[in-house]
Amino acid sequence: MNQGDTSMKYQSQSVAMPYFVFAIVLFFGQIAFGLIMGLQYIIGDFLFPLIPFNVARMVHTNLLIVWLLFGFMGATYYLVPEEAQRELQSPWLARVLFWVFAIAGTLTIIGYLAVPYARLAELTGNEYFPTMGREFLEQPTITKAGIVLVALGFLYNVGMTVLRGRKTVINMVLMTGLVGLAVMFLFAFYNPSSLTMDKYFWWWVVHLWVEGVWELIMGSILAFVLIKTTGVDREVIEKWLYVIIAMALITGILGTGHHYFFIGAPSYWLWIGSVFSAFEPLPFFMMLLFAFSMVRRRRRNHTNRAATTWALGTSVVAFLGAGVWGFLHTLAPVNYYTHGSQLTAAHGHLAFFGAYAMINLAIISYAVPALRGRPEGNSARAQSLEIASCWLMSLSMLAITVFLTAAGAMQIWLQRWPESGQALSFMATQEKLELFYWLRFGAGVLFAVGLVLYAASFFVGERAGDTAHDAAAATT
Amino acid sequence: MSRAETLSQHWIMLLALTVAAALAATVVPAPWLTPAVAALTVIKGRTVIDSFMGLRGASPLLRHSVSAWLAGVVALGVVIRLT
Amino acid sequence: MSERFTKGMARNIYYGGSLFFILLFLGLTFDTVTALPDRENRAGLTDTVAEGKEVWEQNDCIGCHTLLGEGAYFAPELGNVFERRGNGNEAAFKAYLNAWINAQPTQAPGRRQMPQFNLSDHEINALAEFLIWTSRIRNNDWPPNVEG
Amino acid sequence: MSDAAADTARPGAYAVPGDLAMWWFILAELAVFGALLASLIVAGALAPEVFAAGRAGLHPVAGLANTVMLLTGSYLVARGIDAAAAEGPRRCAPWFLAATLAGAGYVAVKLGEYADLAAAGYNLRTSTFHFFYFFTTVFHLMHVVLGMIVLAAVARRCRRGDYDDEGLRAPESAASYWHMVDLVWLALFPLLYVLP
Repeated sequence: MNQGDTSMKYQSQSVAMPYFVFAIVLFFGQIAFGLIMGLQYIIGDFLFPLIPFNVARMVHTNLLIVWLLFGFMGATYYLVPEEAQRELQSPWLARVLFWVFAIAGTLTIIGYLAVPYARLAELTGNEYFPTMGREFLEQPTITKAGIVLVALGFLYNVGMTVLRGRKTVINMVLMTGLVGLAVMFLFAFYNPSSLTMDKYFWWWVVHLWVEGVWELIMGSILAFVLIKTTGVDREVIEKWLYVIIAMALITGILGTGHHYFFIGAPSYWLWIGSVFSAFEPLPFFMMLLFAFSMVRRRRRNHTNRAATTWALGTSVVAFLGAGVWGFLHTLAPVNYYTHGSQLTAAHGHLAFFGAYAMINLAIISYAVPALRGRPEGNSARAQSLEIASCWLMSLSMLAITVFLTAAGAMQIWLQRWPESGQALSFMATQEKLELFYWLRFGAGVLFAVGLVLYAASFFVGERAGDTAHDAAAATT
Repeated sequence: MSRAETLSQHWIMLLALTVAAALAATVVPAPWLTPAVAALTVIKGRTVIDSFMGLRGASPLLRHSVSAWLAGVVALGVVIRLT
Repeated sequence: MSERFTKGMARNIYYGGSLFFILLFLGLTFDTVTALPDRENRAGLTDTVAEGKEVWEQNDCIGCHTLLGEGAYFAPELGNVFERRGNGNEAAFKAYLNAWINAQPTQAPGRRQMPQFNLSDHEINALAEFLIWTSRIRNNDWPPNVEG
Repeated sequence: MSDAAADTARPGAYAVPGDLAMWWFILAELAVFGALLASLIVAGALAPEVFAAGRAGLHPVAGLANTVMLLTGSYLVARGIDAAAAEGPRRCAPWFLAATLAGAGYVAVKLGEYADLAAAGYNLRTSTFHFFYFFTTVFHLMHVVLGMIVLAAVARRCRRGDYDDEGLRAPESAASYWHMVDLVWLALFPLLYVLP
């Protein structure tokens, strides 16, 4: 795979490769379990009792989080040396941590699937330090501790590289985001017996990740890809980056309040959450303007068109998913009816895919060809396939979102809106939504096809008879 | 008249209008109070925007955006109170 | 236009703005934490309720159900299940919950299935206490109706 | 770079006082304050008795004193920019420092009000009115404090001569921010203190 070719500027950037590969492998797993859940929504006893729904969901969401983290780490290892203009502090540590994280993650997923969850809790000594059984934080306490150790080693490695190298805005913002990610995760260890306290600080992990520090990571990766593919002056890109992340934090921090409406926190959060989260689409809108204006002002036509497509795509889909679909139900009087309905699921899917899956696919699309000795990108044929996969995945995810939105609207109409007594029960409502769930499942299958095409595109054009461009790129 | 003198005059006027608004709450008959205070607020705000902020000669887009903010807030207050 | 828009100013706004909102958020958090004992009836949070929360967590109930609207959307909301199924009668609710959990899975073909968790009567009682306590949290009157 | 001439309309060549980044920020701040004030107005219309009762517990003279302090601060800042335009950035330092003193007066009055209200048992959760009173005024007060820090920092650098070669960009940006804080108070004051 890597023929010792040095198309990347620093040899140690190559540690990113296993992170990217494993991220995509986990992404496949995530989608497989997504499809299983999609079917369980329609055929309730599908795979029961082998894989109960809660297990499938745990695997689906945990794989999402872990593959995104692998992607972020790979992106960091790839871009930090180039930005800092020096080799990574310790490539050896990066390789060791890859295996530690990969094995711990795999064992955890196997644990979810192999034994009942209560048994897993017992086996891992959850009773001594209970942190399990909360949405997205289902990992056994020892896995959580492992994540912290990996994060510390990772931050040390990257932090020393940045400290001893050139401190660009992209580097510093990325570091802030990664440190924030690790610090906020510490709240995963806080699990009081008071449910409201638990939920209040649980959101410090979840919301302050996805609507806080992750936006810094996303912004800096996007800025890096745009500098590389458009050749626009760094000074201009860095100014935009500052303004975007400033808006992200200014709106996102008090925007946490939109999760405090109905969990027992004081009523004033209805006002604070509504007012500040109403502005949360703003940073995503600015990111959209940013990406398109940089590509319009590009000084060169980078031959990796696929990476540019993903960079533009992530800004559009993130704006739709996080911005538009988020705003749709962020105001307290609306959220009173939409809270915890299929509408929430619709928003979650498009936002996560647009903002965080796509930014990872963008950096992978840019970095992996370079790591494989093709700085100008994959062959034209491969890129066409990859761009097609981008459209297929984006449109099918949009379709999933639209069908879930329709399901959510109908659910609210039947189950939430009428008075007690007239309202349909939860399960009776679910039966009425079956058509939408079938449509959602169909869109999910198309999405899986898109993912297969994406992965396949990296293997297209390696055989004889490739285009001249590809042959040239392979020999440089 | 120098710019410093203009600024001083505007300052004195703003202080006078502020006291007037506070007094109005005790003197003006109830139905007229909201429009009266709203009018005073707009005059004060526009003075700050044009004179102190120095937006009189600035880009019209900027000047109108800031003025529109003031007008919007005051109009909302008047409309909601009177209906 | 671009030279009138400097990077230093953008950076200052980022640092200043973030610090500003972090401080404000911490202040509000302090106030909220002060208010919570009253809003969630902390005095009623007995050891049994705390044990019920552990039962809830150790069986990953949140992986199918929602609790106060958060969780998975595969099975009904349980923050108000005490009102829906117990009609405000604690003894009736406990009996109902015990019978329901022991009857799982229903094995009705094609229907969504809840696993058999093999909970003891003691654990089911604790879970019931936890759900009763949860239903009394003052949460701005959500959900809109009894169906959750 | 804009100078004194920016205030006398020059057809075709419009200037913006200060840094454009600062103006984006100011417009964003105004948008947030606008949403807060709109919420305040709507909440007041939904519960007029609660708001009337809450307002009756406020000290009207304190509100008046607040307004006087901020207007005076704004005036001093404007004089500072005027002086700097005529004789260079170093000249704005004393005016800016005087303005931070006016800001300090505002802070002192506000803290006194909070102490009185807290002693009387009011807090963020007493009523919808008190939430809006405390939240919007604390939010605004934090802007005042930030503005004071910015003014003091810029004044210091002006005096050191850091800006001698780059015109009035930094002082004008600081001044614009301060005026924004003043402008918001002008709208907030009648809504909280004056109108029944």
